[in-house]
Amino acid sequence: MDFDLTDEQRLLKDSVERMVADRYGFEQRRAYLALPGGRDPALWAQCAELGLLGLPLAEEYGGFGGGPVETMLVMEAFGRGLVLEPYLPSVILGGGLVAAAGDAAQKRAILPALAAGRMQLAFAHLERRSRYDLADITTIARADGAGFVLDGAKGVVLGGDTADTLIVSARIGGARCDADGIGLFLVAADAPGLTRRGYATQDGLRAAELTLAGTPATALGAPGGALGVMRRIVDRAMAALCAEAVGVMAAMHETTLEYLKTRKQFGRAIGEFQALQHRAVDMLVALEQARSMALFATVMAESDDPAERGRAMAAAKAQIGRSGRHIGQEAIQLHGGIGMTMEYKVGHYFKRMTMIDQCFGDADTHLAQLADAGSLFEAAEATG
Amino acid sequence: MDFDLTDEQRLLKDSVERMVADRYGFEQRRAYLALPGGRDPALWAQCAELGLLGLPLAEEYGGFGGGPVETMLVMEAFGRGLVLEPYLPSVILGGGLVAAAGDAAQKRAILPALAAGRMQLAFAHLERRSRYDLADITTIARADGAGFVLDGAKGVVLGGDTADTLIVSARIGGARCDADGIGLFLVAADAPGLTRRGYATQDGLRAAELTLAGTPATALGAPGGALGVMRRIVDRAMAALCAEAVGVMAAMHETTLEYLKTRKQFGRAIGEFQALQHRAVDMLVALEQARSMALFATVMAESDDPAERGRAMAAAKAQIGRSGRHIGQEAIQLHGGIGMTMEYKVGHYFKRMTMIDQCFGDADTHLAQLADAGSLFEAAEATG
Amino acid sequence: MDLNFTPEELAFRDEARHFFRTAIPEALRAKVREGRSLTKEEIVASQRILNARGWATPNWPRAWGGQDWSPVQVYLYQDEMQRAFVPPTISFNTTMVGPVIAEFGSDAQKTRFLPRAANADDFWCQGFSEPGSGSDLASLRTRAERRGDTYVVNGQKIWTTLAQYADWIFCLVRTNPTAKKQEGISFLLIDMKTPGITVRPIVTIDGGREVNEVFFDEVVVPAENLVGQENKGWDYAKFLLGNERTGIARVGMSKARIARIRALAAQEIVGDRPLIEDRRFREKLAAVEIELKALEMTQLRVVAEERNRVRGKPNPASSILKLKGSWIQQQITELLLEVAGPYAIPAQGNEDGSNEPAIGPDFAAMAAPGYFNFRKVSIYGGSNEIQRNIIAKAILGL
Amino acid sequence: MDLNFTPEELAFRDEARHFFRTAIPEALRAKVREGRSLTKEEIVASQRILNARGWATPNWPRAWGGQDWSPVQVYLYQDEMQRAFVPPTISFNTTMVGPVIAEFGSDAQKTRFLPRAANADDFWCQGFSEPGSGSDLASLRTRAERRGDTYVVNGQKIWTTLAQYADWIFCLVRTNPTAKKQEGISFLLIDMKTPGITVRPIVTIDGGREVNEVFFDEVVVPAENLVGQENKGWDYAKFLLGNERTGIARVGMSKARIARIRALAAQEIVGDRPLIEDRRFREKLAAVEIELKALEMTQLRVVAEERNRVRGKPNPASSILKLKGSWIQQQITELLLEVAGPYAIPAQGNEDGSNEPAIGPDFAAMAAPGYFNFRKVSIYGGSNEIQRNIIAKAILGL
Repeated sequence: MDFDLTDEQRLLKDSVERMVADRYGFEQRRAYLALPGGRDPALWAQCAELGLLGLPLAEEYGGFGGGPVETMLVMEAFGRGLVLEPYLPSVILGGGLVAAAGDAAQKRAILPALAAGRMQLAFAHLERRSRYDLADITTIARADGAGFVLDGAKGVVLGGDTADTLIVSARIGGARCDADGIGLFLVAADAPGLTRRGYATQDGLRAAELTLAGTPATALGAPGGALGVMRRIVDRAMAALCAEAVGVMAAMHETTLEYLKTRKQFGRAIGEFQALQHRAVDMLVALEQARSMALFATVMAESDDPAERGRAMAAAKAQIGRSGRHIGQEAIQLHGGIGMTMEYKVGHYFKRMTMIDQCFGDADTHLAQLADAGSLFEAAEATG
Repeated sequence: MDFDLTDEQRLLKDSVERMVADRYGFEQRRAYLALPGGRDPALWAQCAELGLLGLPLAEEYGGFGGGPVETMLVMEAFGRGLVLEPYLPSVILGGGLVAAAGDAAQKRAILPALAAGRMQLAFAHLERRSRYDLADITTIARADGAGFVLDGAKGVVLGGDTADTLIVSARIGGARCDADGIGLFLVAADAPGLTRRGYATQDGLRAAELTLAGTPATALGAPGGALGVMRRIVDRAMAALCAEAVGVMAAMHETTLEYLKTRKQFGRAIGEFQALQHRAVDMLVALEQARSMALFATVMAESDDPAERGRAMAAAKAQIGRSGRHIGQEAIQLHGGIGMTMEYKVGHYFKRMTMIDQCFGDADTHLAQLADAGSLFEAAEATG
Repeated sequence: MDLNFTPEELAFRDEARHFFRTAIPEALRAKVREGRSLTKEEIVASQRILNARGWATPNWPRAWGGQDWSPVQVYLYQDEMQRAFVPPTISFNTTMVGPVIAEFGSDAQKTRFLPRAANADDFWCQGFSEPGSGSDLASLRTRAERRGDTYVVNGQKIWTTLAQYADWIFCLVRTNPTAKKQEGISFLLIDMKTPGITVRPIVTIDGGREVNEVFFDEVVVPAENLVGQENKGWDYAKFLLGNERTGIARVGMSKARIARIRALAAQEIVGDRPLIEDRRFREKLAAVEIELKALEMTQLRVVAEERNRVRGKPNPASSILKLKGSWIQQQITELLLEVAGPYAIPAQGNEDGSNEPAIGPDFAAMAAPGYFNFRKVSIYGGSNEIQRNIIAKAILGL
Repeated sequence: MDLNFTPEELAFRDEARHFFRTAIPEALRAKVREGRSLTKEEIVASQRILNARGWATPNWPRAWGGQDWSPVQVYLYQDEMQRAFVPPTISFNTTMVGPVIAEFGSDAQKTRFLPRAANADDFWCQGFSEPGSGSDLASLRTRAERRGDTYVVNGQKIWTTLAQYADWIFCLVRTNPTAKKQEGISFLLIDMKTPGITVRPIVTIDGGREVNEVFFDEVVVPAENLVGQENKGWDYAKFLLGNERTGIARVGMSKARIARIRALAAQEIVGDRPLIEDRRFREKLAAVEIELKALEMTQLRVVAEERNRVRGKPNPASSILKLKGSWIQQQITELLLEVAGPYAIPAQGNEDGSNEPAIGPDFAAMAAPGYFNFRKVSIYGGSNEIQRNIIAKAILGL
């Protein structure tokens, strides 16, 4: 067991943190949000230059073969900076799905472009009623010559407003929540019959609603049994989100400490009041527990045992959700009025944290899943 | 709406509080606990003299016709004193069942004796597997001439070690958890085939395990449909327990405040530390919420609508359980080591509070019941 | 002791219930129900309907349009008003400056201001907090200097709710900078149109514009606008804060919001069943309902004690109502967030007149903004930390 | 970064797992599992089995029987020992007085005391707290006056765990009453058989006798029993308290207790189904497991940092382990209480040799006493309030 970073990992961490420090000051970020599309395309190019967009991809596709630890380092730094780039939807989800499900030609066509920043992906899985169930799909794919046509609607497609290619989950068979009969399909952003309505999300990121009406599509790999790969890549995305959340929480905690040390009331810094000190301590404990579970999620993200991996991700996401809500609410409360304003940074972190909880299942949803899935601990009795 | 006590109620409150103050000092109580049977029979006689044993009974049976408010006043004072007398099992449960289910002759035979302190009752409903379900009964009643014989076992019969007559729930038909087929039976303490094993409970009260092997018994009223009356009287007992719990919690809170004001560390009273002040405030809030719900239980205890009454009792018991656990744990914590000792009063309150939660369903059990039973609030939309 | 309402009280409740649900337009109540912001015109229109019946200011002295209701009636009025999602009256008018002027103002002030405040002809706002004076309100520094028949005001206020709508502001200002901090403060009424006043909006994290900064630069105020005595303003502020505190728990509104969540959760399908059939969700709802029922009883206990209370003297029990009431209100916003699920994520306008169809279910648009916005209820009006300090001192004697 | 154990570490874990489950008699482990008190003989017997293998004092210097294990090995040793319900070694011997003597004691003290402490030939107890000195430990007043070659000790200690079993007590005593409070304290070893020592039991709310008062009346102690320098005792106490803090979270024990609750809940029938099938109960169990898994990872992070840590210097992260670890331990006792249900109510003896059959299910007898007893874990060894003060100061800089 070894918690130390390798030299390469340390370099990566430093360069991402430097980019975030240089380019993601509060006022800079505010300026990006005011741009059309809510972000500065130059930063995406910079991510490509730093090698971040190909980080988790295999070297043969222009990637760096990075694993969950590398992703964790990037995402935690992004969390601290409240980075607006669609890294999670395009690189982690989109790139992950193509690498895992695509055939050789698809990988060659898409992944190098993704790594170079020439192409952006998004994963359209959610529907009006599906909430957090990846198998709850009513969008239909019908074979049409060599390809498919899709009919249906997808919602809250993260990064979906500017993606060049959308990866859409759809049914080639089975009933609404069946595990079987699901395929993944590539849809070009300018495909006929595709309408998309892009919008900002509560935390300043972007998403889109899609409608598909006889929209031509290509199957990503062989359609039918895609649920397993969807789960695997979404689990990986959840681990990444947990790492991002740790960055967000750490920033909220630091900001709160700074405020406690500088804000004066009744003739002294409010951080001298013991009741507030103890609450800052409880925030720290929640943060450390969250950091530990983000590490756990990182360790388990590539497990080949879907049940074990599922338990770990449910546990991590639940912990992140609880710690995040606790830390976020306390951060606002301890700041008082100023924390409620858009002019001050803590509220932006609070909003991002809240949206992370709404992504891929909130804390209680995952708690319920874990409760049904058995114990997190293997039985020691097995040996000896 | 009027929260004021009547003159009679105020008199009752004063006299019970006086008795508790005079006779239930910490050292006095400790002395009672050391007696055989764990209490002083003289106090039971004093309860009879004060009219407490007949308080909720009709005047024609030597009672005073008191209602839930009167019971609340007595029980809250008993809670403050950690009174050891089997008032709940004998008067509230036992007397309540006889008055509600018995025929005229049974009432005449039992209730005046109960009011006068000449007879003690207990209600044997619980079995090894029944937990908090009053209908979960396997004890069998078979008709035998004019009477019945009972076979089975009953557990944790509160006050069951010294009761003269036991009221036993048993099946004349139906399967284990069926609502129908349940009867109540009077069993004399010296009946053949009855074995009882008396013991102290964790909070210093008394209970007993019973085994019934061909034990002769008399039906209390017509057997078969007793579940409704059992629920009604147990609901009444829960309201009484809630009131007792408020007395226990109030005493814990006061004791804690007293300790915070007198205990010195780091050169000052620990009550000057803001973190502890705020926790004492949160205890108060929990206490006031519990007091409010005990009042609500009192108001609803005699409702003729079993569903409405059931929701109210579930809500009250859940609140009492949660507030009680919070206040109890904080009382111990804020006392530190001394709170963990039998030499100091707060731990005794803590133990009683814990046992109240284990009686007739703990907080989460009642929360789950309420969740299944619908809203606590009537719809305002009904009118206008 | 009889904890049931009397037949008279029940009749009053039904009358109020009927009035609120028929006299106040459904469109207005729908906006409150959905948690959307009201325009100034809507707020004023609603208050005028109430005032036409004498129900905008029931807590005022009879001579100035009050109702002499029993505490129970006041409670029922508030409860039914909230449960019907009636837009609240402008609290600065009806529960703050109005009662202060009625108690401490001159006859001229009463005649000039009270009827207009009741009818929302003047829209008032409150100038108490300052950037350096939040919880420690008495450390405020906005200065009012006496020059002849006028005061000249310089300084800055912050968190001024709805200043953008306001015609008048009542301010705490420092008139004696050398006295101890509570003793040099006066209570001044200032016309918002006076030259030298600048209002700067503060956008809150829900995207709303509720609060503002208000700057005073050589603002000349006639001395006749001083309420009561110079340097006694702190007493009037305490009177104001101690007034009308039972409504602070907002029990009626929370009941209505829970009922709405039940209805929404019955429509929201998870897998093959409505969310309301999910036991975990129902238990969370039940847990909040229990606390709310307890708070309602606590509030009734406080109401019952109102009879014996000195008017204007703060009742520390109101701090308990504020603590628990704010917690419950915030919990309810979290439940709504859960009902919205991933459809809480899109940012949708809170404004009227958008032609875009809603993304996801209609209610979802306000789920996250409501959650964000309601973090304020444990901050504004005396933070929960200040409430705990008050209780520790005033009730527990610590 | 590689968060998996190495093959060598896994092999060590399996070796430990096997040893603890075969070498320590099942009857002893069953008593720990059930939460019953051990006799002195049982504690001593268990420690001697460990010591025979050199596993009673792995944390000691190699020269005095330590193991030079890596922090990961120490962690695995503790985890497996706790998961197997092995009776803990006498912590006063192995993690308190032993390391202090090894670090600061004279050679004569080392030779005399260390081997006997390792083998439980001497049973030690700790004389730190006093009635007036709980959280404010440094305000202690027990006085040791130098008279020739001896100290004469007068005063009183409290909360002295297992003093009734002890052969020796290590005490903080005041040797300079005029110095600042931390600076006049010495660390003294006292034979419990010395005349003038009286032990008075304190019965705790679980009915157990774990703690005592110890009175010192003109107790004469040879000066050679002073550890280190006079008036430097506070430094040694800090060393002692900063030592061996990763085990404080008791993660292994909590894992084992949760596994036991799962097994019991599978047997306990509610209505027609085992309690473990109740979703609400399972969610509570899952919630505790998540916190425990997170704490395990937190502990491993602290363990990984141990390599770079100065020996004996308190690591404030251990306060986090203590806070969360105690909370989890207490939650688990509440879950057991829930499994026991109404059969938690009877008071049944915690002693051996009762001939009475259990009332209700076997495990239920210790459910309430366990809940009562474990309230101590957030009080003893530095209350959670003190831990929060430490973190606020040492980590947060507040």
